[in-house]
Amino acid sequence: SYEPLLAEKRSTEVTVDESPLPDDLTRESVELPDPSEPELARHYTRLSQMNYGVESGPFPLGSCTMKYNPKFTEDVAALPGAGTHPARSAASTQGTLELRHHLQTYLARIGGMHSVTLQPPAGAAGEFTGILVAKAYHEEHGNDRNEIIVPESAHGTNFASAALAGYEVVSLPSAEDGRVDVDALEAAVSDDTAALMLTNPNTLGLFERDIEEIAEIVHGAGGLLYYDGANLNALLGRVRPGDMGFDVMHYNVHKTFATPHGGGGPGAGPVGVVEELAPYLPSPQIEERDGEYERVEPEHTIGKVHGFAGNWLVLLKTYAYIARLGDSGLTDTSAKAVLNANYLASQIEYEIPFSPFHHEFVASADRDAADVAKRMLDYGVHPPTTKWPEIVDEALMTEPTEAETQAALDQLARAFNHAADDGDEALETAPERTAAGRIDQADAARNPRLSWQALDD
Amino acid sequence: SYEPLLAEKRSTEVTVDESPLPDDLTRESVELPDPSEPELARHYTRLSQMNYGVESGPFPLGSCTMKYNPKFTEDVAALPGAGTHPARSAASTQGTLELRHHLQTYLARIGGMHSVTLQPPAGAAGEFTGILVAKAYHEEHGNDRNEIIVPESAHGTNFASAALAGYEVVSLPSAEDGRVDVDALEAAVSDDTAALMLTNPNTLGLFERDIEEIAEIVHGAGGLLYYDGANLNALLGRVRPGDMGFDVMHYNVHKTFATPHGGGGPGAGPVGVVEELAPYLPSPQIEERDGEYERVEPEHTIGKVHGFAGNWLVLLKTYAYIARLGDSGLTDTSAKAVLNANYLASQIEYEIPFSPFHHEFVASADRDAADVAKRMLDYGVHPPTTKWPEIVDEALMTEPTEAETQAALDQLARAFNHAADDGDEALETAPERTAAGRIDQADAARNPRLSWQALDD
Amino acid sequence: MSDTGRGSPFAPHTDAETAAMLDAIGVESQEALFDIPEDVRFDGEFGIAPRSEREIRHEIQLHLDRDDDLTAFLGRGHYDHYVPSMVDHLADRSEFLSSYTQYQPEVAQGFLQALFEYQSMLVELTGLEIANCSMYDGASALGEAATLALRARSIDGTRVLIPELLADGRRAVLENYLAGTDATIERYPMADGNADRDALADALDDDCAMVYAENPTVRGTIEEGLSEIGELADEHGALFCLGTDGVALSLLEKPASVGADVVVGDAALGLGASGGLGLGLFATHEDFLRQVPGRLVGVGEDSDENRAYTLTLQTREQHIRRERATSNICTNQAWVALRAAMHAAWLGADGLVGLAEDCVTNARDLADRLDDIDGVEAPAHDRHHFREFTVRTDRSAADMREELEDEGFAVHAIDDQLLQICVTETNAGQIEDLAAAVEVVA
Amino acid sequence: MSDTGRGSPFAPHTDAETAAMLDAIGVESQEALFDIPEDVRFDGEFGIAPRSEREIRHEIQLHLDRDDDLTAFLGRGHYDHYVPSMVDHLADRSEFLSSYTQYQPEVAQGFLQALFEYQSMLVELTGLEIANCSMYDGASALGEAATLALRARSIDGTRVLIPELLADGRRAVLENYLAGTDATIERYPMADGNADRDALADALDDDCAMVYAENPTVRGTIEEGLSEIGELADEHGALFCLGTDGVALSLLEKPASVGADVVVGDAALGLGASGGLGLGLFATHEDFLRQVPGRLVGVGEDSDENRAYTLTLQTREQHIRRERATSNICTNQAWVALRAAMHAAWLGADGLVGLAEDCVTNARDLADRLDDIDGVEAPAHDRHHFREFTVRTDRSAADMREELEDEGFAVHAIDDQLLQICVTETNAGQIEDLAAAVEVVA
Repeated sequence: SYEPLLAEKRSTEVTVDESPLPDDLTRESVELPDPSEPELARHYTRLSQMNYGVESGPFPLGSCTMKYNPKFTEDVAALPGAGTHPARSAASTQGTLELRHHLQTYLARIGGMHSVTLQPPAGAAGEFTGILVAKAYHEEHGNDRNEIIVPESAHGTNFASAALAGYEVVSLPSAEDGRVDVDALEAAVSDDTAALMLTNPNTLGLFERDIEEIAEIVHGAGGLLYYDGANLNALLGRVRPGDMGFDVMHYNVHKTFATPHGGGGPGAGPVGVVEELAPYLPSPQIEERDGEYERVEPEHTIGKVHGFAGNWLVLLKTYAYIARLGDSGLTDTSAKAVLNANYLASQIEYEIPFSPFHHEFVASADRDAADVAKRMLDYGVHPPTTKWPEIVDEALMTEPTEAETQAALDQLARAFNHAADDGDEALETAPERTAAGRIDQADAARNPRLSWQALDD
Repeated sequence: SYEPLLAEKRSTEVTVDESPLPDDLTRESVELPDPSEPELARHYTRLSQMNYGVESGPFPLGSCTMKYNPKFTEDVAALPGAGTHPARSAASTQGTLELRHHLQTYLARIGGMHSVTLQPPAGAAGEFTGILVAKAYHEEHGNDRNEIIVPESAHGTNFASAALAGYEVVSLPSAEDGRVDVDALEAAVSDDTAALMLTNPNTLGLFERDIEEIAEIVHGAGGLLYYDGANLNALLGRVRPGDMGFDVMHYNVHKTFATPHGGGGPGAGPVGVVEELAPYLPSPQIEERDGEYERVEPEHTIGKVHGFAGNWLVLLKTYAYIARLGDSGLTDTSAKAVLNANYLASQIEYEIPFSPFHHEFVASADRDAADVAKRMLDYGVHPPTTKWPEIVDEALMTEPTEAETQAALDQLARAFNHAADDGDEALETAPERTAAGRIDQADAARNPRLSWQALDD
Repeated sequence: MSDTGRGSPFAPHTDAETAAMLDAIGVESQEALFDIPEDVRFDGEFGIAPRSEREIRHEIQLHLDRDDDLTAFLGRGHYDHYVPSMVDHLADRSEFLSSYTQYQPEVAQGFLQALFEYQSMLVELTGLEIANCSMYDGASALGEAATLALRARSIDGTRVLIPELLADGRRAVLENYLAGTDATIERYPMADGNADRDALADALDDDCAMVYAENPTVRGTIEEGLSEIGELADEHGALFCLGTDGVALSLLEKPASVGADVVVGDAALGLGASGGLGLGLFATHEDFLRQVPGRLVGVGEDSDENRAYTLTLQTREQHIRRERATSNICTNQAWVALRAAMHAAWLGADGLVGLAEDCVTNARDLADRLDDIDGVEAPAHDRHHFREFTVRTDRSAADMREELEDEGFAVHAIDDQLLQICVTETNAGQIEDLAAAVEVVA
Repeated sequence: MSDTGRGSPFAPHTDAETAAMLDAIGVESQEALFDIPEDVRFDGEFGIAPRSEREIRHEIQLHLDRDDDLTAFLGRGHYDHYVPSMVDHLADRSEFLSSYTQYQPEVAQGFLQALFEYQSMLVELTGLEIANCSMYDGASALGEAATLALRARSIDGTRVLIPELLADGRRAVLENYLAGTDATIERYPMADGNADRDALADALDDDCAMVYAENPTVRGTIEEGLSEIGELADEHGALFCLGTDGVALSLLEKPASVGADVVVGDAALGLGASGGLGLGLFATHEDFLRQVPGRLVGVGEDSDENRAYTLTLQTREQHIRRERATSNICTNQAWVALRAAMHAAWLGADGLVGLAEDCVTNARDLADRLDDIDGVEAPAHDRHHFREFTVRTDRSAADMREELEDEGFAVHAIDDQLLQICVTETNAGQIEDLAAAVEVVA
């Protein structure tokens, strides 16, 4: 399957000459593809056929939580009036503000937090926001702290977000059991510690059982505890970050609350904080007074992390999803996510060095994990995340999510097991049943061609 | 590619025992598939992947007019309030009635007719309606006529609709040039002739150049002239059925006005009539009086041909399409439909016995046309209509429509020509690149299994 | 793309391409391709201005805004059940929506399987062995049932008996379907909303081709003597045609178990209030296999001996059999059938039965509530009801209907002193509001 | 499917399946799989009642209905251009919408190609060699441009110069992006809506890392001395970052031709008014290739030597380079970029330029119309305008804004006696209505 580039179909160059502006304020010409609507429809239909989504089959990408995106949330976000201009006055958008306020409240309850901002437009933006809030808190309290501690198995964004906020990143090695090494943490904390960033269950799917002790250590040193919400979907209704001692957290709405990943966004990364940190949240917060909703600037706000009001339509889908599930559905979501991960693990012939895991597990491929992944494509499923976290040799980080049936998990297990049994050649030449064969990414990076203008073949 | 039946995935039998009704009024149990929404989404996504639509590629089915269905018409039909209950009062649905009235007017102008009913839910229902109108007209005028004349190359529905209305069908053979044999027509008409049904251009794409003489003959015998609108898309803006002498006609909105075929409906088959026939139209008609729209019962109405108000949402798409194109777009549509058919014909290595054709042509395969069609599937396009009309040996009835680009026509031509050049074995075993191999339809008919309950394999 | 007025926005040709193509054909101009005598040529204008997509959406919205914003408690054959979002999203995939009738099954397996599943669900719901892929609506399905009865070898007679109380649309369409035959239509009496079985027994004789009954009836009453009607029809060699709908089927007596030979009706699934657009159900016994109107999907094998789906028994159809076809139907409501199957599968047996049970309890609750209001009596018939019921009024029903419309509610006025009211899950939340309005106008 | 309250409707497990799976795992219960110490366990409730899909749609509609139905003439970085239906239908295909970042390119060729096409269109529009797959919005793109300037080896200095007149959101986000650096942000003066180039020349020195200017400016004026700004920045070794948008790019001076090193902004394509959700543009020179934040799609070959697309240069990214990454961005706005590319392709060069020209003439027409009204002067700046312009008012602008809201129109009040008004094709039809309302309140 091959689909020409739009520019290879039909392209028109338009000369800008009779514009309503003086010539010196305008460009000379623009060239863009100019297909008819029927051609465009076929173009994008064909491209979609060369793309794998959650509705194409199992998609057990560890730490990404590729679950079904309920269709009705799309319709809700497309309701007339769902997306107004963000500069509309509060008085004229009471309904929208009420929805935002409800969502703040829902998220606060789910996370055990006091206040929630909806502004960060993605999980990493949420991390950055949370760290800025922590920083502002420390500065307001005269604390001069320049380090953030991050377990080495943490998501790369943790490191990058802390660095972006101007912190030194202290990487914390794991203990033998795959969890935080409490002694190492004890050694790492100091007067310089602004915060520890932690996800729980961690990226091995293990619950940090020492979380109370960890919190005590960090808090004892005057640091704050940051919760990376990437794995919150494992714990819904069973334990809340706030109850574990976390001071600030972000929610990944496309992971926990099933908004679509969209091939890489838009997402949303609301941030929840305990009461002490609420005055530092971005501006504005939505508050209710006597049934009226207002945009309020928190006393010590860090300012803004998005030019407008965040990715509102994504947040609206989040609201709809939470409302659909309610307490019982949210609680069941985690139960079934954990059940599915454990069932799938029981059906595959791979070593899984660390357990008991929850919603995801990391198997060891015992050969090149990337090859295993490519071969799994040939068996009609999407492979797990590969080669990460590095604590497991040739890692296959696997998260089936609650949305899979037993039959789909069995299908996945067969793909895992066939790939384990296949010979080296089959693996190295895989995939062979996909729209493209194995792509040489190193070569593409050596000779970057990033636009059709850069192609001369 | 294979997708299990829904019933093979998961099925639940529910016992009806604690219903709010006495047991003797209820059934005992119901068993239905019970997949989760994620499973259903994958099921229908996979089924869609095993189906070819207009956005999958060229679709030159002769006489079916598979052109691009503009997306915005779908959104128009999905507007809140677009589909109210058909029993709503006229007073409370002035906007909807106004739209219906506008559409009646548009269609009347396009067909050169006096009045139009929107009620028939499909083209064949339109034929039936038109013939009933003609019948009622004759009855009202004391004419006892029991024959309808239909050219042998006409669509099968013409025969069936006339028969359903209780008429004897007189089949009229074609002249050597593929058109109506005027002498034969002259011989066929009589005091028994209620009407002649004709499509123009006919199914060979030929314009019935003798149409004025034909009309004179039929009218001279006291019969009416019925226009089958299947090929109206060739003539938009160049000649109108009313101007050619037709008294009654139907419009195929999914052919001429690009509403989606939906795999076999819903369609709509509005019927237009000259002034003399207007009193016989189905009830109600929408009429405007002093800016108010009313449902009116025509004086000698034939009654109803649909339980409610026809396929309204399809008609609304029709309205949107006509409004988008306007005079210039409608006129261009026919120009490009005819251009495309003639261009494609110029690029293929097949004999085309009859010309000059318009929006479609009938090529002769010179071997089994069905085999040629199956082989064309392997070249990634949909084949033309095969083996009909029978006046051409091993007919390939081809209608590319105006929506195809020159490049797509060239692709089609290559598929035609490759299939012509391929050996017998390649043709007989085709298709080999489709979701299913060649299906033995005769065998399926010999042993009809029409439900999953009838499967025991 | 964005401009209007220069031609069809859905024809892709640039001027250069048009010129090149004309050149390849060997003609001078597009117009030279038209072989139309000068004297019939149209040189006028339609007077239709092209508008942009945005303008049309706006324009149509303005029209629709002219409709009053009423809460409709309307039924009588067209029902507004909530259709889950999933149905729109999946049925709108262009591979389904923009495909044709499945004449090339090798590239239409998806739609064929979906229709096969639709047929199968209807087989389960009716208990009959055969269901087709759809009729236009309940009315045309009834018409087709009657023509089937007239041509079935096993059936004599030309009288078609229909209930005295029947939706006008169904009756009128049936009359037209029988206009080309020598059949006569006769109405049999009803007693308190249901069939008067004694009167029906009197009316029935061996010259009857078909007896038609409905469950629920047009007034929403649940029929209580269906087996008896089935037996009566059987005794006289008449076909027993039962009218119902897709939701009622899941709860009420199974048609096969009361002797129904044909089941017709509107699906009431897959589309909500849609201005009349619906889906005609048609199921029957395998005895009538070769008499069935419309499309049938069957199972066969492909060249690799894999299960494959195909349209089958097409020799019944108009495109092959022409004037001797079982029906003139060609385009049917396939896409709506796809939607109805999606809807039913989404509900599952549990959800569908639950929906049907709500149709009983919501109607009962609303009738009880209205019955407390002075000046109205509900339900007017002492029967069990499904979705809808009639209300006897002291005042003129037509006046009350109009006044209720002013209060924001649409109901039927079906007689001088009878209203009819239909409740589904989509308006059940406004039962109290309706009752309050009835109190105002009663 | 239809009921609520028994668990997740999106988890497919029947009780029997759950039991069988637990059995296969070898545990007694679902809860036994949770390895959570008792004392942190949550035994409360969220207090969130599950609702049906239908109920939620209704509930959210009721909320939205509480918003006043105003015609918005609002802009300042968020613009409501009409998005053709086609974009929704195709972008909503689940293969796009429910896919992940393209880490397995062999099954993501479609999205990768679409993003590659998006990058290419941005390359054409900016004249720069590299565009990434998206930033969150114009504000974050500006922030990322500043951090790029600070880490680019070719650039010294830490001062970042921004226009005195700038959307609050952009300035505030920029401040946060620079909070972790030693950079300082300084504003340079503006003259009659455009950059005061003399003042800017005075402010610029070799300790500047970046000069930021906008075209059009936040007040809608078209900048007249961009080349001069570009030269000034170049002279002092500072990066010249130009803020603009996807529509303006098609008509106004090409950024590369005025010496821009980075182009940022909101796309203004692919989404209309969306409560703030947008798409951040980011394009730059190939010199900065290894400093670019965000995702890049490149062309390579697959094992059959066919052209294939893949994410490339990922060693810049956080998931590989962690704290040394060029940015922390991971999830971006890929699906909006897909939509923007669809929208631009649908318009074509002709349509896009036409749309941009309408942005000039509509603003001019509306300003002329308003200027005739006593008590207001429009435009307040003697400049050419794009989409929006400011209006000097005799009365309090805040009061007038509020009164216009009562008349059904939303405009900006940006100063004691300045309104700002933005017009696109979606509200151009109401220019006269707005003018009439301004007459009432002026």
